[in-house]
Amino acid sequence: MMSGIAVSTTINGDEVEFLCQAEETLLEVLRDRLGMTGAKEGCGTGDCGACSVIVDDRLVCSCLVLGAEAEGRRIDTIEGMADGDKLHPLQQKFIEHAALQCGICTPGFLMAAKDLLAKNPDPTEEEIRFGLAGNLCRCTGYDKIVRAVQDAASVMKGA
Amino acid sequence: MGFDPSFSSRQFKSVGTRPLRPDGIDKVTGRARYGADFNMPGQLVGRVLRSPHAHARIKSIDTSKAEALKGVKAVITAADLPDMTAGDAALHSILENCMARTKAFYDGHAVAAVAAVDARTAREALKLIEVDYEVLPHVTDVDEAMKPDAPLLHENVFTEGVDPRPSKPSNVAKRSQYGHGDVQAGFREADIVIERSYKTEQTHQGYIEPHACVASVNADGTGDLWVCTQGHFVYRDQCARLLGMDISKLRVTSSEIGGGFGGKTHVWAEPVALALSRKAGRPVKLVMSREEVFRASGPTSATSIDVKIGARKDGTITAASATLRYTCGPWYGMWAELGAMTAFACYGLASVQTVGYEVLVNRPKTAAYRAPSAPMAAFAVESAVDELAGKLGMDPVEFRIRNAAREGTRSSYGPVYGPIGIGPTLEAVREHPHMQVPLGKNQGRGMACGFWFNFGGQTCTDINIGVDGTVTLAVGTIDVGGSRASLSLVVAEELGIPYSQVKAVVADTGTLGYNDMTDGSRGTFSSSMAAISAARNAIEIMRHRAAAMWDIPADDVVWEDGQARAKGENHGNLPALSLKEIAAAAPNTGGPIAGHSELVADGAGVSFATHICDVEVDPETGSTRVVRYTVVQDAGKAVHPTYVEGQYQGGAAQGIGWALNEEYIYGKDGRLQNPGFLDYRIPVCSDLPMIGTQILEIPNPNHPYGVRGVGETSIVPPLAAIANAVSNAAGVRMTHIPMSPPRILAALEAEQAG
Amino acid sequence: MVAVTLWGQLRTAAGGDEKLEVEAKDIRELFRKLAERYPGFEPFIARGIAVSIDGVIYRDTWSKELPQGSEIFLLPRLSGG
Amino acid sequence: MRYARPRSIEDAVGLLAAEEGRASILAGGSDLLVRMKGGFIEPDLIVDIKAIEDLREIRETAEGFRIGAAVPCAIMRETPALKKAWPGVVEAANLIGSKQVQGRCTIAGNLCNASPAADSVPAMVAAGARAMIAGPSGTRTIAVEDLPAGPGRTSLGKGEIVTAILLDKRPPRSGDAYLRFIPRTEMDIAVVSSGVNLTLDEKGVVTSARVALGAAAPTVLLVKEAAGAIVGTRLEEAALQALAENCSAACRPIDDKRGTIAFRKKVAGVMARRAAMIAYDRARVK
Repeated sequence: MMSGIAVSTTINGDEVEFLCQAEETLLEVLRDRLGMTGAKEGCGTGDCGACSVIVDDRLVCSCLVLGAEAEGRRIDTIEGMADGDKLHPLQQKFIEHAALQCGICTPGFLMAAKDLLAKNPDPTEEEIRFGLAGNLCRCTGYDKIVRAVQDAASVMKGA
Repeated sequence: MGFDPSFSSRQFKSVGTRPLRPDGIDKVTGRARYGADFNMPGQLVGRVLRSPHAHARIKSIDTSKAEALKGVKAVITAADLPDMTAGDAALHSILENCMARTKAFYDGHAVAAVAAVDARTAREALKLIEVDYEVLPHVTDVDEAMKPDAPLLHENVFTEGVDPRPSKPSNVAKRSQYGHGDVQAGFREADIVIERSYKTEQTHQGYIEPHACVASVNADGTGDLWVCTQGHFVYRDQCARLLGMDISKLRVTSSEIGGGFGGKTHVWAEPVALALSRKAGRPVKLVMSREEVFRASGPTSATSIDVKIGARKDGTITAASATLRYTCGPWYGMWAELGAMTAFACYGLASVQTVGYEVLVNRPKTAAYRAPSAPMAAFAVESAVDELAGKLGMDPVEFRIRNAAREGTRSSYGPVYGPIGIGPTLEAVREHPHMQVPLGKNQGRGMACGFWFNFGGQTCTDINIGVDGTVTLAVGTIDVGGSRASLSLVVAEELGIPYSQVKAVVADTGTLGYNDMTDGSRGTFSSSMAAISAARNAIEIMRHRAAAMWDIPADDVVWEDGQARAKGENHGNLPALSLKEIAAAAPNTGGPIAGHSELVADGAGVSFATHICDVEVDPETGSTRVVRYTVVQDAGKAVHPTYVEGQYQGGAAQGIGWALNEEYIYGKDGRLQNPGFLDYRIPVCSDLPMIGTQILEIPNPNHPYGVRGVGETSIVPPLAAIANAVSNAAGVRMTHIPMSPPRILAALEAEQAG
Repeated sequence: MVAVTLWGQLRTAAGGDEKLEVEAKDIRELFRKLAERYPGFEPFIARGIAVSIDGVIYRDTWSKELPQGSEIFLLPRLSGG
Repeated sequence: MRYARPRSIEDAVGLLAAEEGRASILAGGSDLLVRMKGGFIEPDLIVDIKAIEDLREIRETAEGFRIGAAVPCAIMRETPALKKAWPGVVEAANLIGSKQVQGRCTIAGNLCNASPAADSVPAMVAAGARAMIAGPSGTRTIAVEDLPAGPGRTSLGKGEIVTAILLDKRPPRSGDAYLRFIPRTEMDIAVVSSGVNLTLDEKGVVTSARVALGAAAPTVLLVKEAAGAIVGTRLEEAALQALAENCSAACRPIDDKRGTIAFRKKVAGVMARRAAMIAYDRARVK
């Protein structure tokens, strides 16, 4: 018997429908059913932030959300962060400041930084560091990530 | 054509600048594809069944129920991976680690694997595999494992490097020894002698990307493997040998890599995926969970180290000795030996002796972790050096400057040093503003030095010049921290064209010659040497093409600033030919223009660093916060300074995590208790301050631009720098890494009670 | 003629000798002459011997020349992380 | 496994009561999905309660605050009146997990997961919070400390759901605070923690107090002797010392991968002292 759950939702502004099992997470749906491999699985238990997406303006770990819960929600992923071919200021500053080395954590960090600046356009260094504490990075030591977010904040404030 | 790698100083136009990396946009838009982001039509999901026991004989494995489950397409055990290693012990240990053969040697050791139509079926199938284990006594502690009555992992291991050869098997696989002079006499000469024992717990590289691959083997013996790796050529050779395939028939494509730090330098589950694919006749995607990465990939050694150092009142060290015991997991590796070689490498010592013991334990197979074995040895030595300086009433930097190795010093691992950078890093630290910053309440400052060998190795690159004059550089070393940009800068410099006209790619094993593993900080060092050689070969061809275009002898053509120029009085009026013009005429002057290089990059030259660290210790809880951190390291020549800073900061951050919170915690049952990022605590963003960096540039005489490797050294000093800072902040000398709050609080209370 | 110093474990394979005089122009000839003089060297050469020439370590290039008067020191072949 | 998203409490209770297999309630999911991923539980039915409007609201009435069981902790921080009245409960709720978890996790879920180291529970116990429960045999209300029955076990009957957490209005010059010890600065489970809630008279003397400890016993401890040590005082050093000693004496911690018995005993007292001082300062301000 068909045990799949039919879900219709909005991802990066586009209407999307999919079928998923009850136990499938939103991360598994994005990556394995919808081919959106921007969100990464670093741990599967909400401890690393590499799978961060934004659901109804709330930053969440997509590995701790069931696919079925996406019904009727608005989901933003890294694939929708740029405006066509124009990078978001955070994306541009992450490249300029070498705020990434291997880059596996970068999609998650960009989602978290976008959410942070949306709620606090002029954060202190400490507010940035605590705001991004849910995203692990093993390559950079975080220094250049914080500087990139500071730079992007000033650009976005100015714009 | 002989390539001369020796250094010649020059004014750089591209090298030393900070352009944006070519892979940046894909990485910030989510388009970059890592190991788990690749799929093939008809692929199956692979899952591995792992031993729940630390040590057990495998009496039988019944896979019949699993094979009968609907949707299961293949189930394999060691029987599907016959031993083709032909006496190569290192490769046999890799094979046995991929799939247990007679015994399971650690909690998490692979014993069987399935390939099924989806994850749910694969999970069910694993539960249906019945393994008959005979549980054996286990040992996980490095010192316990060395005792004569300790549970024995192998019946056939007799300690190597001991004369006469022992008659009884033991868990000590090898003893190694280094040093010179007479340490006993040296200690008698000393006014003060420090003797201390130190322990460091096992840590993991902590790369955020779990191991992942897609394997596809066809009936005709050809195969494809898409995998995150630090060396796809080495993975190809290892997988082909383990599966009995022709090397040329297996093509391995390196995906973007989500961090490696030495942990992706040999195969873990890739041969299993290939074997599953061969048996099922369909591609298989095998992705490790985070728990599997901790339980069954390659953490570094847990260690137990004794250090003894003697010095005269005038601050001269008269003798130093160390005994270093490192866990290797179930199979021998050169881990304690590397510790024994690097322990005192920063110092010029009249008498020094280091002895290393490789100890087999029921823990996962030890793999390299960024300057493998050096951070633990440096923690012990630099802590003892700091304590000795204190007892002599000398400033720790001055004491180190007085005893530092310099050109002509006999190193503690044998050879006499050429020009080296330890002195300059120490002087730079002495002058550094960080040393003048006032300290607050409960705060302390510490510093420490670090040494690492750098390596070169077999390297191959191709330069192909497009008909529009833009250049493709194909390299075989993988790019984690921006080396594609650095290598493009080198090619732009040598060809004399703008960086924007060079695009670097990491080629797969089918399209480029063999390249060694990208380890030993060799990425930029080796591939830049090969890229320069390839560029010079391309220039040689373009000189001849220009000569053909002008119809003059090639000897009358020189290459300057990206152009061919005719020299000599009777060619004076010929206008220079740009690379673009030469490329456009290529179809008529002999076909595509390319420059190849196949070489062994050698003479990497050793690397030194000195770090400064300020910490604040909460005396009521033993919690330590890093307040300020500075890295001073010699890069020879920083090709792309921003990315060099990134290596310094990343290494320091891993060292800080190792020093304060990271450790493998085993229960009495020999099972790993914290296989996850919740309780294996790597530093988070709010734990760290900004990390200051100072790049010294003392040219490496054996590289055309003076480049040295920079990737590993930065992890060596932090353990000791933080231990010394904690000692100055809280007055307790910590000898057990990580210096977790419970350990510091216990030390503080013992101090007050004592 | 070059003076070659052996590291600990290699000394036992050379019957205790620590410093040797060898007539060799490059690393290939050095290894050949050593293997002839000490059969016990064979497994070490197979597993890999690195050659330090005036402090700089060469791990693979047999054609590397051994300049007269330079310090030659044999070491196990190392790898990094 | 099946997934259901009822629109009313009655439907939710009906689904849970009717399920023969194992049913789990999904609010934030940050505990449930981790236990499922780890293979510790495989529910046959998941009842997602986030579509029940009544459970998604924070209501302030004359009697105090009613926090719906599906209200994410992030919303608690964005509710000024709640933060002003109960800073301790809100800061405890906001320490659960990362910012990504905060957008979904709930204090009711934190309570029902029954972990001895749950961050919000010591603060709720100190605050004298109560849990509203709906079930097949109607609704009932119990003190939050009576809900956890041991690590991972609750006193809820089959088909019962926590629908809200109640925080009663309390006298002026009251203040509460929550502190926990973690080795890092974020993302860790509490090694040991303490919630303190107290009320002062106009001269700044403590008239009533509740002191709770987390990760110091199989369930959150309400340490009466510790509260007694500060009632009638202005938290002079002697009173704080007695508070700390009582806490250390009362706790029955274990050695585990996060901390030792000796460490938890000592630091329990330190956390309680520091939390009491913060609560006292907050009470004086009002």
